[in-house]
Amino acid sequence: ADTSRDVSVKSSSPVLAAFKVFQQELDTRHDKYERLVKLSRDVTIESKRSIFLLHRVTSVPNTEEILKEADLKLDGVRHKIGQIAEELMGEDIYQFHRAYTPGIQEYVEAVSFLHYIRHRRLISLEEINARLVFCSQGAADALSPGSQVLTFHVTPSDYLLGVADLTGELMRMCISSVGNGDIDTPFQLSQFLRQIHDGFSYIGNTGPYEVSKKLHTLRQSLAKVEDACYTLRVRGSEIPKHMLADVFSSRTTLIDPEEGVV
Amino acid sequence: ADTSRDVSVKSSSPVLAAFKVFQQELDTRHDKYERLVKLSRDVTIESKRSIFLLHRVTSVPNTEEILKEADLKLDGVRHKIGQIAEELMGEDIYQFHRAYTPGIQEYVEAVSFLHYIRHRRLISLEEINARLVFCSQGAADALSPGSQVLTFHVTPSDYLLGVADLTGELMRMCISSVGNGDIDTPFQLSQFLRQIHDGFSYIGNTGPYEVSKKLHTLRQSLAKVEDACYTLRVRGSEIPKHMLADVFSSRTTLIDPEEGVV
Amino acid sequence: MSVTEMFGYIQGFLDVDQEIREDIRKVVQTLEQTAREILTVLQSVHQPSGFKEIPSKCVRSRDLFCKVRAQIADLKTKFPSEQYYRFHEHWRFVLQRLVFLAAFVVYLETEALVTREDVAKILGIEVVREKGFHMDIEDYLAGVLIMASELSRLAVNSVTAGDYDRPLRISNFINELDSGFRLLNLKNDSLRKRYDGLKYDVKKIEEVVYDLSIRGLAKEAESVGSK
Amino acid sequence: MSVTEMFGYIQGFLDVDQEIREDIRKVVQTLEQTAREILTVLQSVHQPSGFKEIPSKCVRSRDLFCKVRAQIADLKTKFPSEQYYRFHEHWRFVLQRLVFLAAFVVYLETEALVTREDVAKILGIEVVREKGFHMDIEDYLAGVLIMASELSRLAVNSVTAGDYDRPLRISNFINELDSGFRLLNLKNDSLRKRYDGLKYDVKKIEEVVYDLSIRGLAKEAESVGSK
Amino acid sequence: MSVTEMFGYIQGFLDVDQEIREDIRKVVQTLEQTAREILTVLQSVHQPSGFKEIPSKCVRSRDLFCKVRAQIADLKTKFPSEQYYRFHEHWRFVLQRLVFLAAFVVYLETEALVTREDVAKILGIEVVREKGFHMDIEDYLAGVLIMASELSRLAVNSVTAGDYDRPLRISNFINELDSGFRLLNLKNDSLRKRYDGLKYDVKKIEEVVYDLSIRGLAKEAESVGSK
Amino acid sequence: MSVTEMFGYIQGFLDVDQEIREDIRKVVQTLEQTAREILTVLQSVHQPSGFKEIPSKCVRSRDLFCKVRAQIADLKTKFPSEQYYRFHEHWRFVLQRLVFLAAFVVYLETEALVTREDVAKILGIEVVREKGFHMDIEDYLAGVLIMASELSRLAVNSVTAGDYDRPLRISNFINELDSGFRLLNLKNDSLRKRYDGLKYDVKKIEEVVYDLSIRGLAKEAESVGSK
Amino acid sequence: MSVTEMFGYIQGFLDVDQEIREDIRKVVQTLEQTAREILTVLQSVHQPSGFKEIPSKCVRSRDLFCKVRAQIADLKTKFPSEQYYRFHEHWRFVLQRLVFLAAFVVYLETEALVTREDVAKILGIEVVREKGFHMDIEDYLAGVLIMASELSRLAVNSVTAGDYDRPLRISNFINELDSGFRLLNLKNDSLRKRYDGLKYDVKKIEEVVYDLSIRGLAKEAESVGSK
Amino acid sequence: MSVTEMFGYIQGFLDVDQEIREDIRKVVQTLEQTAREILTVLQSVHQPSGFKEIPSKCVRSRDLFCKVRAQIADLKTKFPSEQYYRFHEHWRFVLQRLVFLAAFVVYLETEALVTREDVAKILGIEVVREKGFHMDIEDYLAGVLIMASELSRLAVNSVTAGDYDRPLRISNFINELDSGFRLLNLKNDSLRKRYDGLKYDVKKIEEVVYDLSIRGLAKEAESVGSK
Ligand SMILES: [Mn+2]
Ligand SMILES: [Mn+2]
Repeated sequence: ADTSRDVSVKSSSPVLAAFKVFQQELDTRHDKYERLVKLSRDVTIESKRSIFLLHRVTSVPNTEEILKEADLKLDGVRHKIGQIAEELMGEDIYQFHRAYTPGIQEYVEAVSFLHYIRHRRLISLEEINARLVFCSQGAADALSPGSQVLTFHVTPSDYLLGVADLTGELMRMCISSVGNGDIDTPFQLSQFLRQIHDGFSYIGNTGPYEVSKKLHTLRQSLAKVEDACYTLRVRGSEIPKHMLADVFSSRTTLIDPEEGVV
Repeated sequence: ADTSRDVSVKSSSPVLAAFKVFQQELDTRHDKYERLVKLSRDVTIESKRSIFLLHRVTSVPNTEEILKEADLKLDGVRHKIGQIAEELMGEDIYQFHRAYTPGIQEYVEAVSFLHYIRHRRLISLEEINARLVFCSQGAADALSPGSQVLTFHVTPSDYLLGVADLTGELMRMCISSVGNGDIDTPFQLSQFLRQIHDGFSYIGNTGPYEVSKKLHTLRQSLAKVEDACYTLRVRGSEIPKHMLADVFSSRTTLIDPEEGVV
Repeated sequence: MSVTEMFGYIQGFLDVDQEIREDIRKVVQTLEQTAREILTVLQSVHQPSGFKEIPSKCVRSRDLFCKVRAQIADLKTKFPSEQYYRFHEHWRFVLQRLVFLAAFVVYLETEALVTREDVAKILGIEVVREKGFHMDIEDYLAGVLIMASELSRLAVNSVTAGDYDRPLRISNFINELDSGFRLLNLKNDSLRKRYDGLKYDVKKIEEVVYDLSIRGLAKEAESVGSK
Repeated sequence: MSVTEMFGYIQGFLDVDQEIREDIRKVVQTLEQTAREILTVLQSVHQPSGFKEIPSKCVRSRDLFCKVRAQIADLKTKFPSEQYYRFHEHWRFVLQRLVFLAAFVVYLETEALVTREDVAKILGIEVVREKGFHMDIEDYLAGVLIMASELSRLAVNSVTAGDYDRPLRISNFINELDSGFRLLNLKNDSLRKRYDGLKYDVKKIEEVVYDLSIRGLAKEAESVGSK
Repeated sequence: MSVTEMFGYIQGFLDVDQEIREDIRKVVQTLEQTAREILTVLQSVHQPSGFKEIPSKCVRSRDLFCKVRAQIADLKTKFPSEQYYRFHEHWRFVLQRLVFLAAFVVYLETEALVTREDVAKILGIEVVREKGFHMDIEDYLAGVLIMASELSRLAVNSVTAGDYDRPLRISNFINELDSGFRLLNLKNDSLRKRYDGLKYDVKKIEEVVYDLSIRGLAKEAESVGSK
Repeated sequence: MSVTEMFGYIQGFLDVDQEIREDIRKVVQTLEQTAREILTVLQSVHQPSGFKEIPSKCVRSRDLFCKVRAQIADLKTKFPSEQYYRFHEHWRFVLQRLVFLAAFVVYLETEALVTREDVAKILGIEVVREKGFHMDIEDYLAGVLIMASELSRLAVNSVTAGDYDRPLRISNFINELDSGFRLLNLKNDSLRKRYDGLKYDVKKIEEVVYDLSIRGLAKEAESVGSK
Repeated sequence: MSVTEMFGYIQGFLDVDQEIREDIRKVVQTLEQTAREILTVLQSVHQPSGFKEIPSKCVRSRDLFCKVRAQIADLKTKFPSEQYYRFHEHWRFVLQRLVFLAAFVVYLETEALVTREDVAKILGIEVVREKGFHMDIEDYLAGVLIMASELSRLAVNSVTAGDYDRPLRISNFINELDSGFRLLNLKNDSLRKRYDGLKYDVKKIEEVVYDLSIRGLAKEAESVGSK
Repeated sequence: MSVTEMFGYIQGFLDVDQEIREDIRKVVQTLEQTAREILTVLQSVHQPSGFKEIPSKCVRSRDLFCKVRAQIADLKTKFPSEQYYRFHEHWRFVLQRLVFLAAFVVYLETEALVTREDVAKILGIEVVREKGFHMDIEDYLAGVLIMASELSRLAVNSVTAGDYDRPLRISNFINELDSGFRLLNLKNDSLRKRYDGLKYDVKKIEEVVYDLSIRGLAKEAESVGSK
């Protein structure tokens, strides 16, 4: 008799039939979410490794080689993002956004770092998205010219959050540059970081909540970079004029404090 | 001249050679950690689904069918745990423990739930571990009789944490049982839960830290189950004697309050 | 594009986003107001005197759902339809309440579970995501669970009002619902928590049925219970 | 096995675990004491007068490392060797300090980076995990980074003591180390944080070298810097 | 004005503020003491023997409210009346308790909801903010909700004491209160949370009525409900 | 005295302090162990079968309290008695648990509230601070509140075990306790929080008494309550 | 008055309150926008090239403060002026930012501390509470402390820009400010915390002055300091 | 004794405790005021002009310490002397500040580390706990560490003021202090953390000495260091 009550629910019940559909729908949704989480973790790890690789540019003679290697690594990451795009095909991307946002933010950080090193300017959201266009895998098999094109759109929020993290890497690069006797880069970086800082100040609390949290770290990074430039300047003030030409010919920025920097 | 300083570090440097080895060692370690995290997530999800499946036993006539289905599902989970064991072969398992402990705890929860439903008692750590013996994949290919045997050991802590979560599922089962007119199960469950509760009280704060956190939830679950038994008892006290035989013949436990329950 | 331009460009996005959210919030407030009105109408069924008036209360509620449909129609105009989940949190709460109210009306009218399709029709929204503003499945389920809890209250108050048959019918209905939910694999989220509450509703109703049956107040109880 | 027996059984495990940890804690305390003694010996190299005594200080430290080896030998007896990572947290901190001290002594003696093998020998432990109590790679790296920071301090104090060559040699050494670390992919953990600190050490030393070179106090500086 | 003069001047302001707060705190402590005394008097209504003594307990409470009025009169002298909201947090908690106690006394006396005007009179304060120390509306509502929870307890204890009519009357009263609150569009967080608690009180009382009705102990239920 | 001498001297002081704390920790661990043993013995009273064995369980607990007294006697030797509050935090938690256990035993034996004097005797400590290791008043109150919560659980389980009288007696006892606490002007945060929990215990037990009374299982309720 | 009427009446009050808050929020948002604009203008003074443009930046900021005054004038119309502290939390944050910006502009113009009177004038508000929307003293102090931290950044960037005199003047100014704050007996937690930050600013600026002075770049330091 | 009597009795105890705490808080406030005054006097030594006035500033501080002694004498009367640790938290913070101030005065006068005995004398308290209100050893150490950080600031400002010898003497003093602390086996968390800060002070001062030495401004460095 224990289970007698329940037997009255016939298995032919329309309620049960409906819930069987729900079951499948929910499982499908959760499975997709889980696959996206895994893809996102992969994207995160490889992006981080690209960033480590890029930090080597301050210590090697051949910058271009490293940039190419990083680009190759990021090609792999883009391939993974292509898989994310595949999963999201026909979906409302915001439904699964939480699953893959950490990976995308890290990718933005990596790709904007590479872009800064190469071009000394901030990559735009469009430039990032322009490289996230893929051929749908199904269509790729057919090799048809009209094969389906998949595009992945980084959201402005993810872009902002990635750029906020970028500032930490730029600060590291600045300190390394000083350590390696490179004097132009710190001043360039302080200018650039200040622009980003002012940009974030301008956005203020109208942006996503996580930005406000990262703002404090951004300020600290900026302070470190400004301190580094300050140090370069005060120590540069002591350089005896006669030593300039022969000893540190490359350190032109320090020649004459009165001329101003940049 | 920017990068001149660094060029002095020759690529033949023994320091660089050593660090190249370190690089590989660290990457290998992190990659393994990451693979274990992913396996653990799979184990968690499938274990959770087994638990949902097992909750259906209170509402269907054929319990055994569900138990078999759950066992089959858990075979899949065990296969995944086999892959974890494979990854850990020859490693210090505690080095990667944090990567896979959530999955293992959830598996303990699922398998002990199944065990309780079937045998009405607590599965032991040995019984759990006894089913986590695998043939190493490499050896399985060779089909040699002396193929390498892999064993996975659930730690006492993971066992405890899994059992602590089990109590939540038992509470749910208890409430469902009352709702389905099953009166024996709640009293059985309250006895069993009380034993587990007393066991945890006995261990107290000598166990892992997470246990103390779960103790509060355990107490609440016990209170819910004790309340359910209390309600069964007080409402049972009203039953008119003449109705007993014909109406609720199966509800023997309620026949005579004076006879005591258990 | 300079850094300043870039941030200006992003600020543009953020401004639009803020405005959309502000607009949504306003419509959602009107929806909440209407939902409270429908609830007030339906609450009277718990009163001893309210049982006879159930049909008329349902009619009144149906009228108010016209207002809901108009408000949701307004809501739809506030954002691009394919970005439903971007703003989901804003209306999630009220939509679940509305599903509950719709399901409750339908139950009172027909003693059957409203289908997702019917709810969608009552609220004037789509069933399938691809077609536009739709009935998210988890919100539908959450609304149904709120109704289950209301029904356990109704079972109790039916007895007070002297209606001894209704609890048995509610019991069967809720049991069927419970069986349905058992088929689902839920995450550890708010829906799971609500579903745990369903067990208590089932238990409460079972207790009511038991109380009636031991007092011989419900002959059907026996037949239902023992078959 | 009854529930009570089961919990008794588990309690047994936990008790053993507690005892092991208690034992480990005690030995680790003695290790910390010895580490502080070695540090006191080595700190004197920062004094102007201390530079001449470096060799004798190194000898004294080497003596104290005998004590370390005995204490670690004792530590090894406290737990099953294949469970190194179970108790890792207990000695992690002191082991990193000891790596730093060993690396510092070796640097003062030879101006070279101590290898993982050498550190292991100095501490009386294994290099490879499989062989027993070993030198975890991240702890080795952490210890090396602590030393780097000590070397930047040494560079500063060398100048105060009138030794203008040492900073240049330290600079070359630290640069090599920095190149090594750039090869690694670190996680966002304490090692990463320490490595970030290395950048400041490199920067500080570069500043010292710069100060010397613009004053013509270090002719080698030029040759190193410009090649 | 020099910086020093300016800061000396500012310190004067800060001192005044500190003193005011200290003074308020002291009076609030005496108010809390009196509130506890009133509560002790009223708690006895939950005792089986206490039901007969309700009128006398109300009289005693009314006496103690004289003390409350004196203490609040004292409180008013401690700060400029237009700065009510500057120091609101200090007395907010105790004032809500006092509203609860006043509302409870009035309910016990008349079985009706105390109006904000009446509470203000009982506490010796104003209704309208412009006139001085007044009855903040959210504090009034919070106090009423505390009373609702006390009434659900009273319904339970009435049955224990053999009074089977009171729960029905409480049920009607609480239902009316619930309808009233449903009219409100609450934003305030803590008030909203308290209001959510009201649903449980409603349900609890309905279950008490159910228990009486199924046992035939509440024949009046229907007649009361339909009037 | 040189700096080195001075710090050597200070280290002596610190060592003594640390040794004392280490010693205290060890004794406290054994106390916790014994407390857990007593708890295990007493928890069996919640078993349906346990009710008959209450007297024997009390006897067993009393035996274990001998062990407690010996351990506390040991604890006292670990530090100068006038430094009680210096090390208070070390034993505070376990002492509150022991007060709870002692109060629970005394309640099970006599159904009365253990006095501070009696607790002191059971634990082998002083009542008055001046005389030595004593029963801190807040710890005593905290222990009593833990017991109140255990009693509400006991009331529930008594009914399950078929003992319908005990809840009524517990109800009266808890009400008395509640009145007592209402006399106190608690400032202490953690104690205040625990006291808030008492309200739930009171309510819970009242509901048990209600359930019994409505079913005519508690005819004595009124007579007990009105004496 | 029926309960329904009463609650309808109360809803009126609540609606007014919510509308006021909604209105305030909107104006505060525009204020925040303007504050961010002023900040963007003033932040350019940290650019090496920005130092020459300080006067023009101040002029631009002064222009924007017109907008601020208009917005605050608007804000004042949103609520009765004697209820300042009821809604204080809404504008507290932005007002502190505006004080900072005003203080910064005044410092850049005159190298003096803005008085509370001047801030009030710049923002178009009152000094004395009795006269209307006024400058709360703690908000004034908080804004001044934010400026102190900005000045330590300015000292650093002045050097980078080749201006070696400014840091000395900033140092004297900050020292005077620190003395001023030392006169205050701060209780307010958030203000106290901000004040602790001032110590770091003082130290940071002293180190800048040190760096200049040891390189002979700050010959004026002594003369300024000793006047 | 009835429960009511017992709780009334307990309330007595609680009242006494609260009064004591209130009294202590008041005296501690006056102590904080005096501590701030002494700090203001001593802060001027960081000014370029302040160096000549150090002796007179010390004299003024010594005068203010008379006031401190009177206030502490007052504090002692507020509670039984053997309950020092019961109320320790109340004065701990201010006492550490006073130790810092006393140690700073003594350093400025003699360039030596104040002993615990001397601090006790300056503050008018005991060294040994048994004799009454005494100088807790951890508070003494904390105060000394605050002074170390102040000295690193003084070293920087000495250079600005043109005093190039003082930094060298401070460097030697701080190194000695560091050695002293290295003898200690610190467990205490907050003290350990402060001690970690000492490393930064040591490093900072070494860098000041470096700056002097590389510019030939510190010829005495070596001779001082080698004595
Ligand atoms: Mn990063
Ligand atoms: Mn679970």
